[in-house]
Amino acid sequence: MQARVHISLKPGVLDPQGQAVESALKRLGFNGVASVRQGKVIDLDLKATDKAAAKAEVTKMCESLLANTVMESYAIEILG
Amino acid sequence: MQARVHISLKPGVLDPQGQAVESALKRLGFNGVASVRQGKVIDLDLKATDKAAAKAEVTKMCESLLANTVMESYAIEILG
Amino acid sequence: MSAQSRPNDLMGLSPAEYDLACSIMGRAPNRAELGIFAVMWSEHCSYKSTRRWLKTLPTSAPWVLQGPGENAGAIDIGDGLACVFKIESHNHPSFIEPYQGAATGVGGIMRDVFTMGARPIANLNALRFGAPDNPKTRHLIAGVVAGIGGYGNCMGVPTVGGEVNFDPSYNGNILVNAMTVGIARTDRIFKAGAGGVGLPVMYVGAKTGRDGIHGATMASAEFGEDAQVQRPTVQVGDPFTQKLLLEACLELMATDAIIAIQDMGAAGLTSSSVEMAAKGGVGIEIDLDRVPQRETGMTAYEIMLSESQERMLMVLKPGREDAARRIFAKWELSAAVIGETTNTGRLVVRQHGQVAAEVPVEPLVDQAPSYDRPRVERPKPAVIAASDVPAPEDLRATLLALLGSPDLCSRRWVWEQYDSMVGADTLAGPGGDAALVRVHGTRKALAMTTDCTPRYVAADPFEGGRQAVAEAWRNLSAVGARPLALTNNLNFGNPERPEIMGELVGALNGMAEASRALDFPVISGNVSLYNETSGTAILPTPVIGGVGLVEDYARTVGNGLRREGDALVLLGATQGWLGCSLFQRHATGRTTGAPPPVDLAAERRAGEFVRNRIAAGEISACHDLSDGGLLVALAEMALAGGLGARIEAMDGAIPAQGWWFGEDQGRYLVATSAPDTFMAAAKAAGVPAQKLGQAGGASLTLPGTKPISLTDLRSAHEGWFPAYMAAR
Amino acid sequence: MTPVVIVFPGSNCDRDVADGLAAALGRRPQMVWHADSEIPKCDLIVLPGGFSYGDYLRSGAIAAHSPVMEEVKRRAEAGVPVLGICNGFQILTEAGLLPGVLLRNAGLGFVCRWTHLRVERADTVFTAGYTAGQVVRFPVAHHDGNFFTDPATLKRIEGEGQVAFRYCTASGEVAREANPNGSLNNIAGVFNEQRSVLGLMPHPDRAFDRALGGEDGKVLFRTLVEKLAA
Ligand SMILES: Nc1ncnc2c1ncn2[C@@H]1O[C@H](COP(=O)(O)OP(=O)(O)O)[C@@H](O)[C@H]1O
Ligand SMILES: [Mg+2]
Repeated sequence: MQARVHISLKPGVLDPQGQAVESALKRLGFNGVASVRQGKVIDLDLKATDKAAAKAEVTKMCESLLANTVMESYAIEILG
Repeated sequence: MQARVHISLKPGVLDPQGQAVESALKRLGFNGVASVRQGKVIDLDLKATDKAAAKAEVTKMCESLLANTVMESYAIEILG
Repeated sequence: MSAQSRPNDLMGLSPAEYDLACSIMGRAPNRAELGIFAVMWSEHCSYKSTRRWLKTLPTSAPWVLQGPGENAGAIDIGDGLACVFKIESHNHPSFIEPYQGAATGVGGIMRDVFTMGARPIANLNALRFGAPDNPKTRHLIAGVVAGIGGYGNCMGVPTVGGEVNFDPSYNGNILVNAMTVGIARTDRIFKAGAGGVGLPVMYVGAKTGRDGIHGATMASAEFGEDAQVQRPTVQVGDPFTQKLLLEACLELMATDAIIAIQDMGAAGLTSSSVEMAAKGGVGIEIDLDRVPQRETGMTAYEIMLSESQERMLMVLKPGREDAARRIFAKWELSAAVIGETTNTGRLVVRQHGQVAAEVPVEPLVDQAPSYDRPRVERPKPAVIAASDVPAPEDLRATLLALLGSPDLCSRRWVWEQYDSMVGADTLAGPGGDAALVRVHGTRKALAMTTDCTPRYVAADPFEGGRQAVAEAWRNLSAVGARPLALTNNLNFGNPERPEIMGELVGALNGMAEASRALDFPVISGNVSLYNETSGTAILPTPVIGGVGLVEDYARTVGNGLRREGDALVLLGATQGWLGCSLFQRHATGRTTGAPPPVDLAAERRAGEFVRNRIAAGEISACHDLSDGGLLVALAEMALAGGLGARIEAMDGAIPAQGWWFGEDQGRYLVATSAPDTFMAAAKAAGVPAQKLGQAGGASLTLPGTKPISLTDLRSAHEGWFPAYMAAR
Repeated sequence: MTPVVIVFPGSNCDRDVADGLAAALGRRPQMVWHADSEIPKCDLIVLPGGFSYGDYLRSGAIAAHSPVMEEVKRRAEAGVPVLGICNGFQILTEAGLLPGVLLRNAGLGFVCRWTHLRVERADTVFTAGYTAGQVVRFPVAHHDGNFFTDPATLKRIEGEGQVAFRYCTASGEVAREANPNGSLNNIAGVFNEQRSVLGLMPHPDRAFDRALGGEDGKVLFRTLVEKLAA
């Protein structure tokens, strides 16, 4: 079973990477860019075969390791 | 218009970050993890109002800056 | 004022403090005003528990240009140059988010130094972690080390030294103390006082967001079990922006545009504007609508208390605004005139055309609370005889175990993650007694070190305070530098507990005595209190950051044995002191008894002697004796130089364990090719000296044991850290 | 000989490299700001180490698109030698002037230490002062120095002799334990096909003074000055 975790900075937390990309894009002439935020995506290949169990397990992984919930939020997608 | 770009390492490219996450998860007792790959996600807020135009623009951004196609592939989602 | 009329949330002020704020205001403060009082009167900004004690530290010497009271201290190093330095803690944020907490700590202290007009030339860091077997320790080490490197490396400032200790008392409260050393021209040192009225106040650097609001008050509160839940937004550092800020500020400082400058650190715009006004004896008026913001809808309270990083406040000469704007635009940084100095003596904050806060500056600063908190001194521990600690059965095994222990093993895993060489002036990076960084383009070098032995301070705060200062002084002397001044970071528990206050005052008194006796004044520092988790305090940890000067860097030495046949001489008196020693812990599992006392007069004699002999070129390697005593020092010298040694002499009057592992103070082990003249000189200088043997071979040969190969020593010494971290 | 050093906003070895060149040349090289689209007449362009634009996104990626790089590419195509050290190497790969990419170090952490390098060929304007197979010592200090490319490209650059330096042991053995970052075939530096562009992760600019621990880097700067003066 495949799971995908999106980790993004919570709103309001400074995102220097996103800012740097935003100004680089603007310098390159992409003037249609209003704002950029950068996050991480973690693709997991799981042995679990049950969707709900997989989701529960990945949630635990996020809480204990993958995200620091002080500044990051996460979203889990079970791709099946 | 919101666009999301997923940037992931091409198959065959070593992913030390993913590997480190994988072994950390295993050490924490998550034995159901078969493999982990880590990628980037870039969320763009665009002024464009047309989906096709937005997609074309973001493709250009990916080719010129956001991805290094020697090692990375990208996927674009226009979220509307 | 009656309890009913006080708001529920006093933002950390005590009821009495709140009432005082009301009487200063002549009315109840609004939310923004209360926030201003709360941060300015927090422990972090007001030093209310320590102010009266800090005043007792010696702070002057002919070479001191700036003592405590500005963003950093400064000393004269000749040729029209000043060395500017300070240490600062970022303990709580680093526990919550180790990477960002440590990174922004490093960013903050560098800002303090370049605010003074100095280009940072080196960083150091003093770290304390919990027990290695605590489940959080690895993760915290990994994050903190990466964060320190991440920020310093990107700024292009070499990280050249520091220390790492482990103790269970830091399990829930690690210490991350960062020190920066910089160089300025003596005639271009910048200060915070905004002298003059009607002058433009300019904001420069990164935009303001809702980062770390109330960080200053958090740094002044104890951690409870719910720390994970209650924490405020973490500050994220942007070292790239700060690199730009550094270059832009130095470029502007080279002109005559700046009258005063103050970084926005703890308590952000509030403390920077209040400090500039108070030091300049003026009022200040700012319009928050003009503050560059990266979020919308921020309240006055939020803007005033935001701890967004990489920002500065400056008072400019009228008419120089455009020149400043041009420089900041070149570096792609925000710059905006947000107000001006006034003759009202008040801080007036406007937003949306209305007065959002108005506070009289002088009483806010001068009437800040200062407490003489009750304190108790702990009884002095008994002195333990060396013979009361069991002798090692196997010297070789004991040495290997000590060298391979978390306390004494190599910190290479840590410092290889720091760029210690950027700038091409690092003459001696991590791994020596003190780091040496060349003053660019000259023959001069600055020596720098951080030191503290918390187990000594815990056993006897006064002796431990003296020892920390003496050890820093000794480390500088050991490379051949003349120690000039120190900065200190007082990391203690909750000062409202009399035994903690007793520790703090004891340590401070000890520090004061030692710095006076060694002519080693205190020019800057920082206090971090409430380092407790659920009522258990950390070991008292007054970290000393010392700086010394070498006139000609050719006349310095390292601690590695390099010359076959050189005689090894032990300087200083050995009694075999095992109380509170690492050997005692190894042998018995505990440290008890009195820590080794420091004889400050003997310390000074030995240090001056060593320095003179190094300058005379008579010493080829030198190492001070500290944790683990003589045998550990000898092994470290052998490993550093890749050359073994044979020891023949041993003092028969001292039990073997005391001789090899005693932590008697004021001692050095040196290698010299002319032992006879050297011994005679030591005698003339009144410094005890004993010839022990000579350098050579690929192992350590000690009386009565099989040779211990350097290969075995090295794998013990280098093995622990990487193996421990790999098990993450 | 007229070298220029390109300065990006986050460069931090620009002074180190300028000092190295100045010691060999007897005068300071000219510094060119990244936002300039003109480069004065010169016969060597150096891209120094540092964190050009904070190294956000990917090391060197944003810098590779700065205004000055268009001109650097034109000059390189016209045959002007270009030297990229550390972040400069990363920029050159991102700009397409050198093959491959520099991935995150295999150990994940930043690594700063002295390394031994084997000089692969001595018939270039950069390396003529060394002998082929010679072992030199330069420090590395980087987070992304793990040289990677697809197998076909690797085969090509090996076949064409485009490898400039390899991490090795003190005795010159190209061994795994001598590799600080996991780079393919222990590659520490590569040339373009014409061998007029060199990128390397280790810092010759930190190895030109015995007081700093070594001076093997001096030779590289001195050779450039001699060769290009001729
Ligand atoms: N333990 C100490 N010993 C001497 N001076 C100290 C100590 N703690 C703080 N100081 C001095 O008090 C002043 C204010 O410190 P601090 O608020 O930490 O500065 P900043 O706001 O620049 O971070 C500084 O000049 C600092 O050097
Ligand atoms: Mg300050």
